[in-house]
Amino acid sequence: MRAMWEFFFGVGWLATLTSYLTITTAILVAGSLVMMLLTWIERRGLGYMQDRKGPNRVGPFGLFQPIAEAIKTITKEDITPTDADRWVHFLAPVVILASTVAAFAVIPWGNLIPVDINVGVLYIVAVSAVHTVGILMAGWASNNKFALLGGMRGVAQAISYEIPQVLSLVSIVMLVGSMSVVDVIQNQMDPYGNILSWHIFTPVGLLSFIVFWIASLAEGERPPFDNPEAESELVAGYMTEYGGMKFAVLFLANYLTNFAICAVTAGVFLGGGNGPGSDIPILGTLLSVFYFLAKSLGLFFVMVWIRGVVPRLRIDELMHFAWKFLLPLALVNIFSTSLWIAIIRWGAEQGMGIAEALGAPGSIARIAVAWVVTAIINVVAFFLVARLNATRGVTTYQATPTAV
Amino acid sequence: MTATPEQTTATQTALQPVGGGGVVVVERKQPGQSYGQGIAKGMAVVIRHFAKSFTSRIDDKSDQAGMFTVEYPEERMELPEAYRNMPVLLYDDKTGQELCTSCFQCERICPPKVIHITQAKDPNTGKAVPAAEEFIIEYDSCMSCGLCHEICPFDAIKMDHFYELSTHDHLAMDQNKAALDRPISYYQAIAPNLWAAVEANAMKKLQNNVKRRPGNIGVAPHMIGKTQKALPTAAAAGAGAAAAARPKTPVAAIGKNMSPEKVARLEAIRAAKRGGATMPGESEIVAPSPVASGESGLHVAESQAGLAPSPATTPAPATGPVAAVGQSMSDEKKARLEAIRAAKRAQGGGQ
Amino acid sequence: MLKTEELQINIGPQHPSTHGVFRLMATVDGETVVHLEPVFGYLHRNHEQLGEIWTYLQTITITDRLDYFNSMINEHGYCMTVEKLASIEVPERAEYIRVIMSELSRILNHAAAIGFWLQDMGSWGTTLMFGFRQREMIMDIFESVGGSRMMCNYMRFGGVARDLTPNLVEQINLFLEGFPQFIDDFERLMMENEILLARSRNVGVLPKELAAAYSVTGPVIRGSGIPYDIRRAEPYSIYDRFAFDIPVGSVGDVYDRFLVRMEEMRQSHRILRQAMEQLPQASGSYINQAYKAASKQQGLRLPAGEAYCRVESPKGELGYYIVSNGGNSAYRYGIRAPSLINLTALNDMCRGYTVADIVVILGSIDIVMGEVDR
Amino acid sequence: MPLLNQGELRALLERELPGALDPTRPVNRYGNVEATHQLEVEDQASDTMGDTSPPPATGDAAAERQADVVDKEEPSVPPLSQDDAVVRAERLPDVAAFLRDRLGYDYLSRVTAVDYPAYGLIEVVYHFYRIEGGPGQIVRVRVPRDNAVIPSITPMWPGANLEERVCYDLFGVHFPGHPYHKRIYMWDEFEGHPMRKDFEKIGDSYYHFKWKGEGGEE
Repeated sequence: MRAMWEFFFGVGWLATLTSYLTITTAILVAGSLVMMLLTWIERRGLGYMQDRKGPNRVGPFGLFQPIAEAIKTITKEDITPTDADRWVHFLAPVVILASTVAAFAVIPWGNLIPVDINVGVLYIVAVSAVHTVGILMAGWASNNKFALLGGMRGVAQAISYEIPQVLSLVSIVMLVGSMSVVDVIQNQMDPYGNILSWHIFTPVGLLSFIVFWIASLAEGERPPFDNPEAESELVAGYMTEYGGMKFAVLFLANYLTNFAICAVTAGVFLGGGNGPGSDIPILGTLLSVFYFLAKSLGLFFVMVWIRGVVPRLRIDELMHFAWKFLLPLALVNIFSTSLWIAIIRWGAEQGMGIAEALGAPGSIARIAVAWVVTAIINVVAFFLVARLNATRGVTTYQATPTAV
Repeated sequence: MTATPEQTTATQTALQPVGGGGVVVVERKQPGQSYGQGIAKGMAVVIRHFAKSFTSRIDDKSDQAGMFTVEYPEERMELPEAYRNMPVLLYDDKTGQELCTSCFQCERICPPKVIHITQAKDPNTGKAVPAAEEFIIEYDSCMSCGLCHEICPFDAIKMDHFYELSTHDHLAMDQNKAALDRPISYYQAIAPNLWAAVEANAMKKLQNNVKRRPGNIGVAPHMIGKTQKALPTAAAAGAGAAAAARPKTPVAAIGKNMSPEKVARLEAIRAAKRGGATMPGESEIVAPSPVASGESGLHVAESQAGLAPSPATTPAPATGPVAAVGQSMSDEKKARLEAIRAAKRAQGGGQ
Repeated sequence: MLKTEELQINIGPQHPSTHGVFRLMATVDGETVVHLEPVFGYLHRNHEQLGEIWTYLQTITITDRLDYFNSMINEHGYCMTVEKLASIEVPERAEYIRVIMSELSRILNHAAAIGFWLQDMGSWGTTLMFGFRQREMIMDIFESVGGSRMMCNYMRFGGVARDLTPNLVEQINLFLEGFPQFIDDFERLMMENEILLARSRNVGVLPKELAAAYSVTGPVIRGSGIPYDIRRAEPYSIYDRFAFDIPVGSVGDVYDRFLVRMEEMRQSHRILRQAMEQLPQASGSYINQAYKAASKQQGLRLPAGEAYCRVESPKGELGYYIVSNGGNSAYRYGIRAPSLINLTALNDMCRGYTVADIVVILGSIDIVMGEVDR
Repeated sequence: MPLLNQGELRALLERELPGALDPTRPVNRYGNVEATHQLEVEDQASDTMGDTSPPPATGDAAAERQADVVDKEEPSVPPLSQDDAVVRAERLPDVAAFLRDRLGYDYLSRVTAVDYPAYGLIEVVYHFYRIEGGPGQIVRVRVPRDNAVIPSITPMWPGANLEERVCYDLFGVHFPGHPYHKRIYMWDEFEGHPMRKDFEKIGDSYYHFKWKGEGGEE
């Protein structure tokens, strides 16, 4: 990218600047186009799941509906509630959107890689933590009780689900050895390109996929974890006092977060971008982008599917679920990943003499043994934690009956 | 989930039903054994519906999955015969004679009191004639309960199947006789069996009523010119000519039991109509052809177009200056309204 | 100790899940409810005085607007009270048609109520859409019988306004054929859903002895374990000819009420099956011939005296109390609205639970504001 | 528990709770009823003997009704029922407790107030039923219209809470001892009780709206 611009300007720093600009505009444009596609998938998909058609009036199959919505939200009056904290109210959507878009810097679209930094995964998780600050700002600044409650819930939920999310990524990073997202995808690239090499198909990868997926559902406030913006009880949670342009920004940020989550999941667990024929020079990049988008939108459809089925978790049950179900699973998963690595890669000098008997590092026998060991540990852990949670259950309140 | 029928406490014995069946304790799902299968089952159901809604449509009442949407303006649900939305008056296609003999039954039974009838007078003898001079229904507060349809002894007022009534002008909703008339063939098209049941009785009563109606009294306004059969009575020609021109000042009918407020209210509506009467195009409203209910344009839509001043055209003269007078307003309210109405008329006239 | 202060939240009158214009002033400590105070009157239109101004026939049209989900059952109750006072005899076929329409209305109400309740709980309308599909099918039947989908104005004193045509009977049978599959589908979708169990188990518990004292009725009292159903306690019309069970809960929480409503839909289907088989074929006897003409109905004058009749509406015990002075309209026309009385226990059920639970508990009581505010 | 009819109930109450029953003098069609509280209410004041004209329902609606219902002679006043147990106001809680604990009527279905301006009193009707089923019992309390005070049974029967508030709001019957004695439907500053027969009806204000709505300035 930089070489191309250098040819035009011949001046070093100007070329770098322009190349950065082109990449960011490309990401922003592609991001919002995909966001529009996501809203369309959500409304049409949910419609068909409920035996009804989704929007089909604006454009063929309702494809221009998101555009109509964008125009509507942008032209709506943009009010700031009286004696609300004006600047914080204005800045909240900016903070939320900024943190979401920043995460796209590292996500490769198939073979097109915006930038490849060697702490890619850590960067994604760090940037998405800023998202929580934005929610609290929005909740607090709207001077509305429902918004305050929504904001508080949003923060509590985001913090308590970041930890299992990060820990599940730790086991993948251990597996791959490097934190760069590109290396993670590379690790799943098998010489003869079969899909069995994806992370999701190893027991370790599967459990971390489950934990990561559920935790990021909560991170992106998707049902069953859409407490911060709970329609039925908090009217619209922290978004209650936002209208017009600011609501459009919040809405865009919400869907971009969901897309980022699907993209990261596709990349880390489903080998984003690589599939049969993705390594041919020119056509390959196109194919890889197609694979990447197919996987991400497929995962988004699963999000919509879950939205069509499950009711919302109460905020305290949500906390129990995070700390008492996901976190232990993530820790157990890290333990079983270490076993997996020890069995497959280590030899005598690392003190794993007995593994030598099974053959050279990375041999089929070793992989099989590793498979069996980690599968047993993970399955036992899953049922044990589920049983423990069920018996002690959620604390129930017993109301004291008095006349009203 | 089969509920296990079992008798619980002794109280059930007193509840022993004649027809059989007892008390069933619903079976609660035991907590703890499920690891997400419940959600998985739910997702299976939803994805089955997702797939089926592409392939099949729900047509009859027994299938349970498939596309259910009826795209309204293009596809329409066909309405059952008994469907009732707004009352309309019937008149005979051939002779144009309206079935209504202004017996005031429907006015009396109407719960929200929206029907106003004035009995027609024979212009030369001044005697009451079994026909309606003015028949006004305020469509905006009629709740389509159908009681008028049931009580009318002459089957003159029937419930229509027309529901596209939206308008932004209350006044346009005061439907006078010209707008309410429908040919019998139209009602026969939308409700064949209902009409067949009452046709014989209705037509017999119409015949002997027509005999007592001189001239064009009972004829639907827009059918006055077009009646094929010449009226038998000799006076028809003379009276016909007089009545042909639109009745200039409607004769103040003395209703059998008109309470003062009702007279005032009628006066107000008539004033409103007179204000609107000068509208071009209002009187030549062609009766809708007896075609499926969807297409039959309600006069309010057409006359409404004439009345409502669309911004683009030149400022049409003010629509009816005043609406119905308060049904049971105390006197000083009426006096004040009278003063304001006069002011409005002056302002309206000046334009 | 950290000084915390309670928050006063206004849920309603304009709120997505108060099922109408109903306001709850909730005092909340953090997310836990300390005290709830319901505020009524936003939809009050003095329905009872209308009944005293209009004649008995005209009042039928406004009884549809009480609990606008079950216009058929409202009319059934009102007509029975007037018939009891005027001692009008109702022919067999009319009784069967009335029971069929009431039970269809019960299925309609429960399908919609469960849909709304799950919508309050956060499931994005899937169950609501499935429930509404059943409601649409039943409303088509009401439309072809009564003339309008919700405000049917179908029942008259001594019977019903219009007879069941053969293709209508066939329409009802078709609906009954497809209904069990809907219920199984509905249960598979929601019954074992872990999140629904977590959200509704041991939430909004109304203990058995308190339920009787609060004189709540319908699925709320049956959910608490008391088998009180007027179709069985004081059988009216011809309900004593049908074999059906009364579903009863054991704990009295929100989950039990959900299960009771699901089971009641099955029982209504059972009653409908039996009623359709035993439907007498006498053609003209859809109404007592003496009162067939509308003018007879309009001119009906009840002897001086009073009557109180109770009907089992899906929301609870719907009672009509008419005092007549021998004239053409009631001297006093009073209604016992089940939704209003069921709300007395709301504060007691919600105390100690979180804001999210208030909405779920209110949904499980299933109120309709037309009936509460009258 | 044996099912009782009204006569047996009255006899039982007479025996068990002396002084609970309201000593109702034989009331002719338009006669008066001795005030329940032995207040010095002159008989003449509430005596409408001989005055057979209907309660003067003021406002245009009455005239409206006259005009509309053709064959309706003026509305007479329904006679007060004799055979039910008519209880004195202050003994109501005891009778209610008696009914629930001793006779097993543990379910209060309905509390209704009925206004009889012709007799100068408001009658509050309580319907009691049994949870196991079967016919119920009716208990009546008659209080003078100007100060209608009945001790509240909400402490014993929480279910009567909202019903009593409706009676207070629409009929003006006060229930001392009620935990939340406020209007239920009307806003608190509303004067008057709408369901009383002598409440001035302002007719159908819809037409004003309709007229005002068309830009006519009031």
